[in-house]
Amino acid sequence: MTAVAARELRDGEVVFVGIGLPNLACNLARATHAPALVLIYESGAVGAVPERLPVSIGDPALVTGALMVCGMADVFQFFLQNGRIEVGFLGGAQVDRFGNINTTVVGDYAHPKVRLPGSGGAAEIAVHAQRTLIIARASKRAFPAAVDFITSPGHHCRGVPRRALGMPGAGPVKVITDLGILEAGAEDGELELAALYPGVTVEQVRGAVGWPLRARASLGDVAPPSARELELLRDVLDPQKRYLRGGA
Amino acid sequence: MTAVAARELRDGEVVFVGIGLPNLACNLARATHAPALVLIYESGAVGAVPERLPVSIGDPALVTGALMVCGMADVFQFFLQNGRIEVGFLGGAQVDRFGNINTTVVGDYAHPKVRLPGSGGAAEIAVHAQRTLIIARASKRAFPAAVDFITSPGHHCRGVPRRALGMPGAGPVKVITDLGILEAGAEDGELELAALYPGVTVEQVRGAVGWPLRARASLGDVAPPSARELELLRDVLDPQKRYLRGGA
Amino acid sequence: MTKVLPMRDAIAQHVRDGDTLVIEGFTHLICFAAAHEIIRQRRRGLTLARLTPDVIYDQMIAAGCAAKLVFSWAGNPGVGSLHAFRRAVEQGTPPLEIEEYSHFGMVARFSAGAARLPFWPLRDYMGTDLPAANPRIRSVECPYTGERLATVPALNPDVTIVHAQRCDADGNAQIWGLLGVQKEAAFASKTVIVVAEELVEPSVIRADPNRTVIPGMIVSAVVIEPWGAHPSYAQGYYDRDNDFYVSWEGISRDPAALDAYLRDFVFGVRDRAEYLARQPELRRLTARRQMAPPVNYGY
Amino acid sequence: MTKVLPMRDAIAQHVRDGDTLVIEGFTHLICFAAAHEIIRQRRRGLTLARLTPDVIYDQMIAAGCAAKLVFSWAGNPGVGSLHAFRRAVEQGTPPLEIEEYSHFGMVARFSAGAARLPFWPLRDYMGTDLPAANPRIRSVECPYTGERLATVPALNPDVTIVHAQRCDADGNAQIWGLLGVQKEAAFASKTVIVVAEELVEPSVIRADPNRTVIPGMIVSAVVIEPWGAHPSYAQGYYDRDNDFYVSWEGISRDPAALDAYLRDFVFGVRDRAEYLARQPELRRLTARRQMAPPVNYGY
Repeated sequence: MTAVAARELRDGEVVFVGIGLPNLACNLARATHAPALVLIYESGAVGAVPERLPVSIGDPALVTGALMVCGMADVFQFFLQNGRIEVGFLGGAQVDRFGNINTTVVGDYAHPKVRLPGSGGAAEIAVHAQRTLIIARASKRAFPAAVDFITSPGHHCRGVPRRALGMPGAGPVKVITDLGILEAGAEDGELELAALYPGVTVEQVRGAVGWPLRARASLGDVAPPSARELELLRDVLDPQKRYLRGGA
Repeated sequence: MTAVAARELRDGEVVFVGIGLPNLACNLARATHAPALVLIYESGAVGAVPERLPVSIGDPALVTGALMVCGMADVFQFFLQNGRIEVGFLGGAQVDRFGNINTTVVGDYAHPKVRLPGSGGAAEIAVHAQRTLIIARASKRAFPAAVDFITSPGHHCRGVPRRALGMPGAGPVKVITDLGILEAGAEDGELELAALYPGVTVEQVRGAVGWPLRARASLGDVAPPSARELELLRDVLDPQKRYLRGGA
Repeated sequence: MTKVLPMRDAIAQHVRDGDTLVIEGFTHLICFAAAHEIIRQRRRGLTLARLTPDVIYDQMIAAGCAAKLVFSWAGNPGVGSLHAFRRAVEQGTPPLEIEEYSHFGMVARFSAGAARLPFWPLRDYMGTDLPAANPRIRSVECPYTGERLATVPALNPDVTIVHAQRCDADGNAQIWGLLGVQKEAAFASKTVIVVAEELVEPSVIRADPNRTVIPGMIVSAVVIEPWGAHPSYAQGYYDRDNDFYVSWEGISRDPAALDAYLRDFVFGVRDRAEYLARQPELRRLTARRQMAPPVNYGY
Repeated sequence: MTKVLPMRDAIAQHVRDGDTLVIEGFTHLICFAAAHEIIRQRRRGLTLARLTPDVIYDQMIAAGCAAKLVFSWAGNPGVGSLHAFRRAVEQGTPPLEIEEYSHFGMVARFSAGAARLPFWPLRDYMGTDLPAANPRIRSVECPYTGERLATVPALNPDVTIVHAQRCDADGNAQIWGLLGVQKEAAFASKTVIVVAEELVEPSVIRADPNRTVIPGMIVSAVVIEPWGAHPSYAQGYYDRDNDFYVSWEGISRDPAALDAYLRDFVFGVRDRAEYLARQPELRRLTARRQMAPPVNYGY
C-alpha cells in the first residue's frame, strides 16, 4: 500500500504530508523516483528532509535542514488556500462511496459511540489540494456507503456534487487500499474499482466495502512492491515497524 | 516645538513614530525623562534604538539593536489595529479646526493644485492610536477652517462626531505649534487655544489659523526648551540641522 | 517591578477559575510546567483552547480543571487517543463542553483575535458537517465578487501561555523551529505569560531582532523554567520524550493509572525541579549541536 | 533547467507590456537593478503597485513605462517630493491613472492576494475621504457582531520582484532586517522573480530555515545582482545612498535633468556592472560587521 502510494507522486511535486503511512510513502518516493519532492507539513516545515522517521508531524527532525519554517497562518493561507499544494494525503476511520472521509465521530455527533480526533487540517486539505490521495485498509467498517460525519469532503456531499460546492481542488483521485485501487467515476464521482493487487479478486474487494462496488471494464494490475522498495521501507525508513504493521 | 512634543511622552509608553520632528521628539524624550519609551516604526522596527538620526522610517539604524523586527502586516494588524499603540505622532500640510489632517491633495482630488504624498500609515494611526499628537507650524495656509481632503480623521468629520464613527482611539489630544498648544474642546471637539509660548499673544495665534479661534479662560504657559534639551537637539540628535530648520 | 516570577506566583496572579486559557505550541514548546502548576493550584471551570489538546490538556481534563474544550485535533500525536478526553466526551466523566473547528479554523480564530477583528474569512468547510456541528462557523458575502466565504469568530483568551527558547526580563521572546500559532494567540490574549528555557540579556535579543516572536510590551509575566516543555521538546535544547507520549496511551486508558500519574508527578511534587528529578535520565534527550550560521545586521 | 538568469533574460521572459508589476521593499531592498532593466527594455502600459512608489517608480513613470499607479505614500522618504509622479498627476505629463489606499490598505490587499481571498477586512477609513476617492474601498457586515468593517480587494500582480540578501539556485530566499510586505506580495503574484545579493548553496538556506521568506516553489527566475538595490540598501551588505536620494529632489524637479539621468545611468549602460562602475565610491556604503549570535537547530 505504501509503495503503491509512493508511485503516485511525481518528482518535483509539492505534497502536504500527514503522519504515518503518507509520511512513509513520501519518503520512499524521495528515496526512489522523486528526489525533488517538496514535503510540506501543516506544522510549518517546508522542504523537510527528516533524517529519522518523524514520530509526529511536529517532529524536530522536520525542522533541521528544512528549506523554510513558517507559522501555521502562512501554511494554511499562503500555501494551502493559495492553491500551491499539488497533492494532499488523507487517511481516516471511514471512507464512503463518494470519497468523503470521517475522522470525527462514530455514531451521533452529540452522543458519539467513538470520539475520533477530528479534522486537524484534513478538512481544508480535502478542499484545496489540487488532488488528494486516500490511503486506508479495506473493510466494511472502514468503507461504509455513507460516513457518519463528513470531516473531509469527497466528490458528492449529502446530495450536492463537489463542483457545485465551489471547492478549488479536484478531490480524491485515488483511494489506495490493501486490496486494490478505487477511483472516482467520471459521471457521478462514485468510487469504483480501477486496479487490483496480484491474486486479489473483484469479489474480495466487493466484500470489503459497504456498497455495491462498480468495477471498471478494464482493470489495472497493481505491481507489487519491488525488492528495492521493500528493503528501503523495512530496513531504512521504518526499521522499528512503527507504521508497517500490515505490510508494505 | 520638538522639546514641547517630547515632554508629552511618558516613560514606558509605546509610540508609533513618524519621520522628522516626531522622530526627534521621541529620541529627545528617550535621552531625557523617558528612557524606557518603546519606539515602533511602521516599517516593522519595534523598540528601535537608532544610533544615528534616521533619514527615513525605513533606516537600517532602526533595525540594528531593535527588540523585534516584524512584517508590516503584523505592524498594522497586531500592534496598531490591536490597540497596542499608546501615542501616535502625526504631521500634515493642513490641519483643520477639528484636528482633521490633509496629506493628500491641495485643491480637488481629481485635479489637484498640489499633489501631496498621501496617507502612508497616517489614516490608521489617526483611527487606532490611543491618543495622537499633531506637530505643525502655525499659519493660515496650514490651519484652514476645513481641510481640502481628510486623510487622517480628527474629532469631527464632515459633520459627524468621532465617537459616532466608531474609532477606537481618542484622536488628537494636542496640536503642538510654534506659537502655542491647541486642544480639543470637551463639548464639540473644536480645537481651542490651551497654552502659549513665552512672549506670544492670543491674537498672534488667532492670526495664524483660519477660523475664529476660541481661547480657554485660563491659558497655560509653555516652558521654553531647557539648555539641556537644546544641547541634545542641536549637538547630539540633529547636528546637521536636517529637521531643526525652524527652531527646537 | 520585575516581571520575572516563579511559576507558582505567575499562575496564582494571572490564571483565575473560569478563564479562557490557551497554552499553545504545535508539538513543539508545549508548556507542561505551566499546566502542572495550574493543576496543582486546582483551577476549575477553565475553557481550554488549543489546536491540539495533546497530552497536556488530557491531563488537565483528567484533573478536573476544564469546563469546556475548544480545539481542532484531539489525538495523541503519532501514538493514538487521548483517553481522558474520550471518556469526557463519550461518557460524560467529567462533563466537558466542546467547540470544534479544523486547524485552519482555529488559526483563523487566533488571527482575528490578534488583529482585533470580530471575524476572519476563509475558504473552507463546504461539503463538511462541521458547520452543522458548530453554529459559530458562519459565512459572509464578498463585497467584490458576491461569493460566500466561511467565517470563524475571533478568539480572545483571558490568558495565553507561550514557551520560548529564550527571553529577556521584559518578556521579549525568541522562538525558532516550529512557530505554530503562538504569535497570534499571544497578541489575541488579554494576558500573556512567557515561559522560557533561558533568561538572556536584552543585548542578546537585540542582536537578532528578526527572531523575536513576542514583544515584551504585551507580556505580563516571565517564568524561567529549563526543560519546562518536557515531555514536549525545545528545538536546540532537548528532543521530545516520545517514550512518555507512547506510555500515555496506557496511562490515560486506565483512570486509576492516570490518577497515580497525577499524584506522583503533579500533585506529589512541589515544583518543576522536583518533577524533573523524578524523570528517567533526561540527558538522553539533550539536543546535539547543529548551529545556524550568523548573519550581519550592520549598516 | 536552471532558474538562474541574467537580469536581461529574466525581465525579457517574464515582464510583459500591460502587466501589473510589483517591485516591493519598504525603503530596504528596493530592486533598482530590475527597474532599470525594465526601463531599458522599454516596457509600456504597466500598472505599477507598491506601498511607496519611491524614487524607483518615479524613474519608471518618467521613462514612460507606467499607465497606472497603485500606492499609499508617494514621497521621497526623508527628502521631499517625487516630481515625475507629481507632474503626471498635477499636469498629466505623462498621463497616469492612480488608485490610492493607506499603507494598511495596501498591506491588506497583498494579504488577501496571498491568501487567495477576494477581499480583506480592516477597521479603518471611517471619517476619511479615501473611500470617496477610491470606490474599491468598500465594507462588509460582521456575521457575529453586525458591525460594518472596511474592506479592500485582493491584489494579485502578474509579476512581483523581490530583492533578498541571499538565495539558492531554486529561489529559496532569505531576508533579515525590514521585511515589508515582500512575502505577501510574492505569494499573491502569478510570477515571482527573486534578485539576490548572493547565491548560496541550499545547505546555507537549510541551516537556518526560519529566515526563509520566499520558498523556491513559488519562484520563476533567480537573478544574482550584488548591489542590485542601490541606491536603496541591504542590511548587512550596504547602507542607503542617501546623497542620491537627496539629489533626486533636484534631478526629478527638472525634466531635462531627469532625462539626462536616465540617459547616463539607465539607457547609457548595458547592465548593472556598468551602472555600478559609474557610481562614486561605493565602498563608503559598505556595511560594518555586527553579527547575530548563532542558534542551535539540533535535536
